[in-house]
Amino acid sequence: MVGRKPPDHKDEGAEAVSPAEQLVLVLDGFEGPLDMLLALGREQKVDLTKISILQLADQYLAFIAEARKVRLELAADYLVMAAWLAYLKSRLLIPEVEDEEPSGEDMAAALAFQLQRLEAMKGAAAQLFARPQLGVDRFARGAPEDLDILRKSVFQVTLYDLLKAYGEHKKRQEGGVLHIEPVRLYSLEDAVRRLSELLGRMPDWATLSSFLPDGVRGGLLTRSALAAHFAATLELAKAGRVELRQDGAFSPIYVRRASRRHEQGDEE
Amino acid sequence: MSGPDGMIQEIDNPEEVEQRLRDLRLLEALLFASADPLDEETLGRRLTRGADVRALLEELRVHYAARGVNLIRTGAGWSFRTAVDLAPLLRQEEEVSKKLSRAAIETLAIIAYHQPVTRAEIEAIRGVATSKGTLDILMENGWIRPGRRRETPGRPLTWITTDHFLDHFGLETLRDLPGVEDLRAAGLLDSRPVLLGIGGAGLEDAEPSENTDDSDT
Amino acid sequence: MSGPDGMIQEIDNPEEVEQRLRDLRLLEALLFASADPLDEETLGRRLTRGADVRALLEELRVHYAARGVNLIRTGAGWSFRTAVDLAPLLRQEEEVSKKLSRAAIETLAIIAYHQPVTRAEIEAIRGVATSKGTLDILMENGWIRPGRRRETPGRPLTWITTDHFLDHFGLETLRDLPGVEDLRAAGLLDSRPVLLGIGGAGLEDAEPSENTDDSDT
Repeated sequence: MVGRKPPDHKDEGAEAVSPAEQLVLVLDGFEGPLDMLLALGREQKVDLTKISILQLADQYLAFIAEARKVRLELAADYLVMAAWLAYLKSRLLIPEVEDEEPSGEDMAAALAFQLQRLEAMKGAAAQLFARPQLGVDRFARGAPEDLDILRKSVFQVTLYDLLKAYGEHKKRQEGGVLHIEPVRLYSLEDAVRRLSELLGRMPDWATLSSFLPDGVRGGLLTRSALAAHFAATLELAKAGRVELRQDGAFSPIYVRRASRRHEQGDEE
Repeated sequence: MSGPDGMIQEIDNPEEVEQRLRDLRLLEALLFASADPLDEETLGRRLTRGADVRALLEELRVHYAARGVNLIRTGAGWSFRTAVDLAPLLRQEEEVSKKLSRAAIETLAIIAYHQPVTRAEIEAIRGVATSKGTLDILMENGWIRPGRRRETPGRPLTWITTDHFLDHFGLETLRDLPGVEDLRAAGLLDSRPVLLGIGGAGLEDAEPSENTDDSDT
Repeated sequence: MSGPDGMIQEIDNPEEVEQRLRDLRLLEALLFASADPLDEETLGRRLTRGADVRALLEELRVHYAARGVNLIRTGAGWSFRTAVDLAPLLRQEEEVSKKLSRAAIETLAIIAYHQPVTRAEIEAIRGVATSKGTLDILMENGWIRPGRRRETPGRPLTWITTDHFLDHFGLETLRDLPGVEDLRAAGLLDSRPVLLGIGGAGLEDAEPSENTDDSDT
């Protein structure tokens, strides 16, 4: 499942940025997969009630495939949606069998309904905010005279104040017992073990980054994985098990198995 | 004004006329003085005993209908507000209102149209988890508040809009929400989650909200 | 221009009449919405070019003279004020609304969430001593009342909230108070320690921020 690329690919993102960036830009505009589906659906330029779910699924899957090609980190729900759509597609394409599962058509109809409902709410939101708003288009008395008309109780405390106070109290309380979330980092030991395993299968120079575990791209975990693997190569080079090469500052680091093979490992 | 001018139909005796006039002026002053809407009960307590608050308010409303300041009704309360058609002339130059996020705007619309609605339902409709701070902002603006708990497993909290929401958007009642009847007729105000696989959190409708929340951190 | 209605004295042409009416309405709205008195120069800048501000203001003043709200001129400018003769009727109870202290709000919240709760327990929860006045204030306002005595040594008094508490905060039952997890979800209780720039595998920096929030596992 490692799926390493053949070595010597300039995959360190130097060139590949622009499509990735584009995709990031696109993704940035969406409030989740359903929102994105809706936007794709609108491109079909048909009434949402007549939308082709099959076509929509294809568009979405193509987008996801593209995103993965440029190694774009996708939030889990985008992938869940992709899996679901792929399943839906298969249900739509394969003749229906009698079982208790909802039919492909039912599922497609349900999705279409969800898109319509989301669209309706977006429309409603737009209409709502197009209304003249207090303090923007319509104004209340600018200099209210304090007449104590409303105050049955003298103190002005709203439910919000009350909840906020309790929230802050709880926060302080929890602050007393500091819960530190476990930090998920890639350990040096793991990296050494992993590299040792992989080295045997690596005939020639390969970039360090191609050794990184799949599926942890982006974020702290990746950075720690990179750091751990780098440290591991130093460790292994010291042990005489690998050779390292770097052509210039900041350029990719290459690794290969040491040519003189005295595999007596741990001398540390 | 007061006094027996001895003409035209006076069913009322002079004293009543005077009282009515005083009540009208008092209503005007009360409503004018307050920045927030006042309900009929509160107003009634300040008037002559037995005064027909509603009728007096109607009279004022008609009087002010054509003027630069109108008497309008939102939710349970009445308030003076500048006339809507003057908005372009009054609008402040600086965009005062801090920009609300798209998530917040959509969430507010969903709460307004689907209320009472649980967070899980909101998430099912939007297809994404509600980020922290979204409901917070809406509540801080005084537009939403917690409603009753839903009597389903987990007893999730529901959210509803406030009277201030109506006031802010100049709505008399929730029935005046733009397009609400059409949406209802089209069946689009059904807030149940429809599909598995969409809007992860939306599926946990039946579950105690604790679960979704905890995973948030 | 428009129709020759052929009656009554029209010195003004219809367009002028309309303009004048609009200026009057605009004046009304401006004066109503302004927090401070406005001077004629400021007002003039908002009206139709060449409008006679003084004359228009005079007209408004006369119109409002007999009403519950008067247009008055003070040193700095013009403003609407409630009619002086109504003052005694307007201020019935001369109570100034005060802000409730933070300690009091917090104590009230703790009683609401933990009731029935003894004073010692409140102090244990808050971690500070409760001043005598705090509970008094809450009780005077009718938000809390003594509940049953706890059947433990010393039989301490417990405190519970009242129906008026529910009323004041617009709650139907105590069960409608949002739970701690609801608060957390709404963003009112973001208890993540500050040092968490690290940690939580969900912090992908490549992600659009909106998404990370939403999808935060």
